[in-house]
Amino acid sequence: MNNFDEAALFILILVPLLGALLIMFMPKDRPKDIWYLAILVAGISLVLSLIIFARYDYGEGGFQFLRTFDWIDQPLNIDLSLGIDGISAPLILLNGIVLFGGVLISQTILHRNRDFFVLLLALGSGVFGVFAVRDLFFLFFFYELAVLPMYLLIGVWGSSTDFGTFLRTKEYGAMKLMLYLIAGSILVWIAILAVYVEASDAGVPDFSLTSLGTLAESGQFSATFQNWVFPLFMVGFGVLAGLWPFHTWSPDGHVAAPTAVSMLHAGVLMKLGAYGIIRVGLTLLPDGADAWMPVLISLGTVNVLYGAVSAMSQTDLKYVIGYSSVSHMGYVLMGIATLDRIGVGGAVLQMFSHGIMTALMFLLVGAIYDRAHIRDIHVLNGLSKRMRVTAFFFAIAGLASLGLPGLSGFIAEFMVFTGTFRTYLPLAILAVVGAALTAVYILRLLARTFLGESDEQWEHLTDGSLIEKGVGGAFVIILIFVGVWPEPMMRVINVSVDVLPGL
Amino acid sequence: MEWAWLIPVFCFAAAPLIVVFGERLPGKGAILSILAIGGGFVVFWVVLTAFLGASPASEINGTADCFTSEFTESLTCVYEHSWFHAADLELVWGIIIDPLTLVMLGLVTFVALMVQVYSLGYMKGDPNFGWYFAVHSLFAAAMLTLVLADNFLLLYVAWELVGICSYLLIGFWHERPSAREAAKKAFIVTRIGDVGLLIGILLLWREVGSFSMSEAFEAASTGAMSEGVTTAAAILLLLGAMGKSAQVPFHVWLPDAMEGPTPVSALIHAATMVVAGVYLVARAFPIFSAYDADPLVVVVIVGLVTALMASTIALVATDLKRILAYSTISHLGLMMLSLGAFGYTAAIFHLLAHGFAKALLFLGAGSVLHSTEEQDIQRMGGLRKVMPLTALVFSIGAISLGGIPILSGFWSKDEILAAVNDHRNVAFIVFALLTALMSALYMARAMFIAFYGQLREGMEQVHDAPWLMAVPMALLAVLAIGFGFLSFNWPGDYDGIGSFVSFGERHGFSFTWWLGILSAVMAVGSFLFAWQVYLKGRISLDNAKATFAPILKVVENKYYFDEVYQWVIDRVVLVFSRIIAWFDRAVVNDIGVNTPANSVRRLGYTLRLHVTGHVYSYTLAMVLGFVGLGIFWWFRST
Amino acid sequence: MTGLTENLDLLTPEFALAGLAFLVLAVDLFLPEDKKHLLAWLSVAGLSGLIVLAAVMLWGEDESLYDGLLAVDDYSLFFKIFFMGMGIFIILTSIDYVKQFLDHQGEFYALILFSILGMNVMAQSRELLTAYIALELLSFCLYVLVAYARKSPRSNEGSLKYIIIGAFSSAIMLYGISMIYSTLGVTRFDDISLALVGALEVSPALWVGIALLLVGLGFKISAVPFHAWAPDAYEGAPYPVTAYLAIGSKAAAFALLLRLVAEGFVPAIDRWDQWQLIISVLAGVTMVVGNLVALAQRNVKRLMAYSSIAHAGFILAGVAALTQDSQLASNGIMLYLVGYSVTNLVVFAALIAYFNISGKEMISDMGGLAEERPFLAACIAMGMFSLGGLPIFAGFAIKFYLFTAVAEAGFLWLAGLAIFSSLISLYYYLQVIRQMYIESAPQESPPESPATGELVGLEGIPRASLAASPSILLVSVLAIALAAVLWIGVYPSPLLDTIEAASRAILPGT
Amino acid sequence: MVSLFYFQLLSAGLFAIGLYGVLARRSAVLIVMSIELMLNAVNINLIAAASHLEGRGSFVRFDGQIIAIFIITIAAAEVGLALAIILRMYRNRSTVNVDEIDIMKW
Repeated sequence: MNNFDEAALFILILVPLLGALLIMFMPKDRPKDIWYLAILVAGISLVLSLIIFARYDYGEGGFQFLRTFDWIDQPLNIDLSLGIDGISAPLILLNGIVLFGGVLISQTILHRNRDFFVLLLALGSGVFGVFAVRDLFFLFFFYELAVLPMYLLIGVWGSSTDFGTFLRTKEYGAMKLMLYLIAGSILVWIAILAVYVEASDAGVPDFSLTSLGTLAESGQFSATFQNWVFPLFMVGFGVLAGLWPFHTWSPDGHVAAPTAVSMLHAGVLMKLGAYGIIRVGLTLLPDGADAWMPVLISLGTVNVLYGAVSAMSQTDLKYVIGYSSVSHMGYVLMGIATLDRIGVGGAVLQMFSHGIMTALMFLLVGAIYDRAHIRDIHVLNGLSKRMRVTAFFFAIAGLASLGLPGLSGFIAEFMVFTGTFRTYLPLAILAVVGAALTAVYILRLLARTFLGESDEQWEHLTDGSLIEKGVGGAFVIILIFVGVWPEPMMRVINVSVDVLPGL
Repeated sequence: MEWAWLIPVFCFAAAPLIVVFGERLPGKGAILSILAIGGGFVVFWVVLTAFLGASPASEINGTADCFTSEFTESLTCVYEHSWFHAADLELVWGIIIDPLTLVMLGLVTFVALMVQVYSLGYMKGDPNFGWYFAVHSLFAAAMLTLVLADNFLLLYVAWELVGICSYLLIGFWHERPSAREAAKKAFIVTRIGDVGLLIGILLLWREVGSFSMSEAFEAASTGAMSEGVTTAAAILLLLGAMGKSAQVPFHVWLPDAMEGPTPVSALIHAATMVVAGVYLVARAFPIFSAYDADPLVVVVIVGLVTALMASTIALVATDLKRILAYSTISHLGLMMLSLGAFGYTAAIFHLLAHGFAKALLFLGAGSVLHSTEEQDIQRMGGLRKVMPLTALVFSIGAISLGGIPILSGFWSKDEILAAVNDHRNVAFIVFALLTALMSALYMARAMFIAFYGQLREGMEQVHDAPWLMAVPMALLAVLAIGFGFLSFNWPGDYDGIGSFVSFGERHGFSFTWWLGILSAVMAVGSFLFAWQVYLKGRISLDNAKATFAPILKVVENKYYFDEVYQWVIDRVVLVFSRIIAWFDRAVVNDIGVNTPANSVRRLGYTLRLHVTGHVYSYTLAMVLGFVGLGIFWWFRST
Repeated sequence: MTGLTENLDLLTPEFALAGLAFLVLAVDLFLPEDKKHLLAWLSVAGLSGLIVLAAVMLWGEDESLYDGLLAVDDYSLFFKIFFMGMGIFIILTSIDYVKQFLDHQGEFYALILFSILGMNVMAQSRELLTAYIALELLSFCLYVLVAYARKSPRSNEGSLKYIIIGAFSSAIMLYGISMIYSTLGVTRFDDISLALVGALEVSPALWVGIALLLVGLGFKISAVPFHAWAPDAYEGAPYPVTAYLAIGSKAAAFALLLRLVAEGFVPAIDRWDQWQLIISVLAGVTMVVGNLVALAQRNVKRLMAYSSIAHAGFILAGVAALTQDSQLASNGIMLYLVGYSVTNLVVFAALIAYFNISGKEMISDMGGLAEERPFLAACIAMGMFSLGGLPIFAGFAIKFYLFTAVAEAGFLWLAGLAIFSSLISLYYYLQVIRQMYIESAPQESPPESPATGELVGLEGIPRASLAASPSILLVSVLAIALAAVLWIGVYPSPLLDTIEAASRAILPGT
Repeated sequence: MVSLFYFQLLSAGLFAIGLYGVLARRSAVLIVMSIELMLNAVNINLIAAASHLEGRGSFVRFDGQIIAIFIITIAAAEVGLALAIILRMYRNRSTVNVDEIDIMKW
C-alpha cells in the first residue's frame, strides 16, 4: 500500500466538497465557467473512482484503501475509518460515472447554476462517503449529506406537472422526498443507537463497523435484539431503496426533479438504501436478517410486480421510469433477501447496472423534455424520426431494463433469479414473471414515444446534443460491456460477497 | 472444428460496425453483413468437413473434447470457455457440435445468406437500409449462437437476442401502426413463453447445479433428477418452445409478424427463428424422453392441435403472406407432432425441408409484393404471365411443401407420418393425414389463385424479380426440389439422414409404403381439386360454404384468439394496471403518506391554540404542569 | 470570616465585567447620539479582554468561594467564556439594529453586559439563593431588553407577559427553595445530595419543593407546559433580544440546571433513578409540543421560539440522561448548547440583517430571498438545515452525540422520540427554505399582521430607517459563525476536549 | 413554641391566595400584587424554617433570614420593573387588562 492508496478515499470524498466550496466563490454571472469548473471537479472524481476501482485487488479481497482518522475520543469513540470492499468498489465507480454524466448534461441549467452545482457536488460527496466509510456514524453522516441537497435541487430546478386529475408540484415532490427519506433515516438512526447501546453493554462502545462486526460474529447480539433492530434497518434503508409500500416518494420525486438530479436519484441514491441493508444489516445482524428475510423478499417481490404493473398504465415518461425503478429495486431487495451468495452478488451487480441504465433513461427523457417540453407518452410520438440517436439509446436502455441478454441488466437479474430459485422458489417464479411485465411497459413506451409517424409539432425537434450523445453513448457502452463481459465486475463483487456473514 | 465459434462471431462483429459506421461503409453496410454471413457459411463447410472426417477415437488436436453421445449415439464435440462466475455459479461460453447443430448451422447460414442477398434488391432505397442489415447480422449471429450453445443459459441468451431482432425487424416500418403493434405483440407473446423457458432452465440448474445441457441430460436419464422435476422442466422448456415456434395458444403473433419486410418473414418467421422451439425440444429430447416420456404426450397434442388449427385458417385466409404464416404455424405443429411421436429425425428433416421451401415461398411472395404492392390473393391472378420466374419458384415451393412426391416436402412429411404411425395411436395419424391434406390444399389454393388464370387488370406493368432477388430464389428452389433426396440410403457410407441426425438407435431410410402412397395420392388429389376449383371453376364451393357458414366464420376469425387476448389485455391487464396505479396514488400515497403528514400538521394547528395570548392561562398551564408533575412524582416515589 | 474571602481574586472577571457595564453606562452619559455605537465596540473590546483574562487566570483552577457558594472550576470557566463570546456576537449583531430602530443605545449594551454577568454567576453558583439571585439579575435585564422597543405595543406586551410569568415563576421557585430549605435545612447543591442520600424517604414537603424548583427552572428553559411566555416574548422583543433569549438565557438556564442536577441530584442515585423518568417525560412532551406547534407558525421569530422550545426538550432529554459514572450526557448537553447557540446565531444574524433592510419578519415575506440576497438566504438555509439536524452542519453532530448519550443511559425510547420529533421539525425549517429558494418574491405591499392589521415588527418606527444592504459587520459575523457551525459539524473534537474537562468538574465520575 | 407545621400552613395559605390572585385577576397591577403575596409566603416559610431548624428557639441559623431579606429586595425591584412596563403598556394601549393584551397568540 502506497501513499495514494491511503489517501485515495479521503481525497475522493473531499474533491466534490472542495469543488463545491470553490464554486460557491465563483461569480454567479459566469454560468459557463461554473459549469466548466463543475465538470473539472466531477471529472477528477470520476478518474479517482476509476483508479480506485481498478486498483482494488480482487485477488486479496477484503477491505482495502484503509485509512483511519481519529474524529472524537472517549467516551463516544468515533473514527473516520475509510475502506472499500468489493461491494462498495463498483458502487463508487457508479457514482463517479453518474455524477460526471449528470454534471456534463447540466449544461442547460443556467438559472442559479452555481447553487445547483454546489448542491449536486455535495450530494456526490455524500454518496462517495457512504460507500467509502466503515463507521456507522459516518455512514449515517454521509447518508444524510446525500439526502440534504435533494430538497433544493428538486424544489428550485424541478418542474411541476398537471396530470389532469391530480397535480404534482415540485414543492410537493421535493418535500415528500425529503421528509420521506429523513423519515427512513430516523429509523436507521434509532437502530444505530440501539446497536451502540447493545455493543456498549457488551463492553465495546464503538461505532466502527469493524469492531461491531467482530462483536456480531462472536454472537454478542442476542437473537431477540437482532430481531427487533433489523426491521428498523430494513425499513429505514428500505425507504431509500424504494421498498414497497414506502416507495411513493420516488416516482413523484422523479417527476419533479431536473434531469441530472433524477439521474443521481435513481442511479445512485436509491442504491444507498440497498447498500445499507447489506453493509449494516447483513454484517451486524445476521440472525435478524435471517428472521426477517422472508418479509423482505416478499416485499421485494411485491416491488417487482407492483412497480411493473403500475408502470404499465402511466402516461408520463418519468413516471414510467420511476415505477420501473421501483420494480428494479425490487430485484435488488430480493437478491439481498435471498441471503444467497449468488443472489446478493446479483443484487450488487443489479445496483450498478440499474444505476447506469436508469441514469441513461433519465438523461434521454431530459433531452426530450428539454426540446418538447412535455413528457406525456400519448402526446409524444415518432420521435425516432427527429431524434435518432436518442431513440436508439433509449431502446438500449429499455432493453437492458427488460433484461435482454447481452446487456448488463440481464446478468444481474439472472443472478438474482438463480439465487432466489435456490431459496424461495415460488417468489422466484413471480420475479421472472415480473421481468416479462417489464417488457410490456417498456415496449409500450418505445412504441408510443419513439416509433411511428411523428406529428408536425415534433418536426422541429433536434437530436440530442453532442454532450448528451457522448454521455449516453458511454453509458450504452458500459451496459453492453458489463452485459457481455461481467467478469471484471463480478470478480470484484465476488470476493466480498463470499465473505459476507450470514450467507 | 473448434473454430466453429467463429461462425456467429463474424456477424456479431458486423452488427455494431454497421450501426456505427453504416453510412460510410460500402452499400451502407450491407456488403459487410453479407460478407460476415458468407464467412459463416464458409466456416460451416469447413466445420462440417472436419466433423465428417473426425471420429471419437481420433481425438481432434489431442483433446478429449469429442465423444460419442449416449443419447444421439453420434459424435459430439463440446468446446467451452469461462464467461464469469459468482459464488458457485459458473457460467461458460460453450459450443456443441453434433449433427443436430450442424444441420441447423447449414440451414441458418445458407438461408440467411440467401435472404440477405435477396434483401439487397428488395430493400433497395429504404432510408434505414444500413440498420436493416445491422439487425440482420445481429439476428444471424444470435441464431447461430442459439444452435451452437452447449448450455441452457447461452441458449437463453441467444433465444432472447433473436427475439429482439425479430421485434426490431417486424417493426422495421414502424411508421405503420400495425407494424408497431405486431412487433410489440410478437415480443411480448414470445416473452410469455420465455418466462416458462427461463423458469425451466433455472429449475434444471437448481436440480443439477449447472446450466450444462449434457449434465442435465445425464441427471434426467440416470434418475438423479426426480420424475416430477424432469417433467416440470420439460413442460417449462416446452412453453418457451411454444412461444417461439408459435404453437397454440401462443401462435397469434406470427401472422401479425408478416408486417415486417418480406425477406424478414422468410428468414426469421419461416426458416430459422420460429423453428428454434422445435430445435429446443429436439435438443432437450433426453429430458422430454426421460422416464415415461410423459412430456412428449403434451408435445404431440400441442403439435397436432396447432397443425390442424393453423391449416384450417390457412385455407380461408386471403392475404398471401398470412396464408404462408399459417402454413408455417401448421408445419411447425407438424414438427412438434413428429417430435412428440419420437420422430426426432423426421422432425429435423422436415424442419430443414420446410425451411428451404418456406423461405423460397416467402421470397417469391416478396417478389410479388415488391412489384405489385399487393398482398391479397383475391386481387391477384395470372401473375405467371408477368413474372414467370417468380411463379415458377413459388410453384416449386408450394408443390414441395404440399407434399407432391419426389420433391423434398414429400419425403419429410412422409417420415413424420411414419413416426406418428409407429408411436402414437390411430387418432393421431388420422388427424396428421388430414393436416397433410389441408396443407396441400391451401398451398394449391394460394398458388393457383395468385399465379395462374387470368391476369388481373392493372397488373400489366408488373415486372419480374431483379437478378439480385432471383438468384437466391433459384438456389433455394433447387434445394426445395432436391433436398429430400438426402433422406435416401445412397451408395457408399451414407445411409440417409436418419443415420446422421438421430436420437437413440440409428436407422436408415425406410419407407412405409401405404402411408407414402396415401399421402401422395392425397397431395396430388388436393392439387387437382384446387386446380378444378380455383382455376377451372368447375367445382363450386358455395354450397359447402353455406352449409358450414358458422364454422367458417369461426375459422375466418382465427378462432377468436386475438379477440380473447385483446379482451384480456384491455379488460383485465390494463384495468388491473390502472387500478394499481390508482391504488398507488390514492391509497398508498394520499391516504398512506399524505394523511399522516397532514394530520401531524393539523395537530400542530390545533395544538397551537393552547397558547391563548392571555397571561393568566399561561400561569394556569404552569400550575397544572406543577400538579401533573406532583402527581407523577407521587406515583414514581411510592 | 477571612476564609470566605481569601481567594476573592478569582472573581476578578466578574468584578471587571460589572465595572465594564458601569463604565458603559457612564460613558453613555457623555457621548453624543451619533457616536453611541462606540459603546458597543467598547463592550466588545471589554468582553474580549475579559475572555482572555478569564482564560489566562482561571485555566485549570478548581476552587470554591464563600464556603462553597460559588465554584471557580473548568465548568464555570467554560460557560463564562461561552457566554462572553456569545455576548460579543450578540452585541455585534445588534449594532446596526439598535442604531436603526432603538433609543437609548448605551443602556442597551450595559444591560447585555449585566445579563452576561448574571449568566456567569449562574454557571458558577452551587447554592440555591446565589443561583436565584444570578438568575434574577439575568431576568431583570431581559425584561427590560424585551421591552426595549418602547413604542411598539408588541414589545410592551411581550415584556409584560414575560415579567408577569417570570415573577410568578420566581415566586414558585422560591417557594420550592423554601420548602427544600425547611425540610433539608440546606441550600448548597452538594449538601442537598448528601441529605438526599441520607434521607430514608422523600417527604411530600420535599418533593413539593423540588417539583416547584423544577417548575421555576422549567420556565427559564421554556419546557412545556411552562413555555407559553416564550413565543410572545420572542415575537415581541426587538430582534437582537430575541436572538439573545434563544441563545444566551436558555444556555445559562441549562448551565444552572446541569450543575444543580449533576451536583445536587445525580449523586443520590436511588432518588435520581426515579426522577430521571419524570424529567424525561417532561423532555418528551417539550420536544413534541414545541415541534408540532412550530408547524403552524407564520412569523419567523415565533417559529424560532417554538423551535427553541423543542430544542430545550432535546437538551432536557440529555439532562434526564445524566448519570454518575459517565460524562457522556453532560458532554452532550454542553456540546449541544454550543452547537445550538452558534447555529441560532447564524440564523438570527441573517434574519436581523434581513430585517434591517426590509423590516419584515413574516415567513411569507421571505420569498425570493435567494435571488435578491443569496448570501443571507444561504446562511438562513444552512442554519435551518443545521437546526433540523443535517450534516455537515453542527446540528447533526451535536444531535447525534446527545441522542447517543440519551440512548446509552437507557432512554432509547426518548432518543427515538427526539429523533422522530426532529423529523417533524425538518418540515417547518424546510418551509422557510422553500419560501426563500423556491417561491418568488411577494408583491410589494406592507406586511399585515393577521390579528390587528398593524405593521408587524416595525410598529412606531419610521420606515426610512431601513438600510440599503446588509452591513459588512453582519456579513462578517455571519461568516465567522457559519465557519463555527461547519467546524462543529465536521470536526468537534477540540471543542469536545474542553467540554470533557468541564464535565469532569461537575461529574468527577468513578 | 409553635410547631413549624403551622407556619408552613400559613405560608401555604398565603401562597395559595396569591396564586388565586394571579389566576383570577385581570388587571396586570393586581396580578403583580398577588405575586408579591406569594413572595411573602415564601418569606414566612423561610424565616419559620430558619428558626426551627437548629437550636430551636434561639436564632442560630441566619441563612433563612438572609434569603428572606434578599427576596424582599428583589421583590421590590421586580415590582418596580413590572410597574414600569405596565405603565409603558398603558401609554401605548390605554389598558392594563390582560384580557385585552393578546395581540400575540398561538
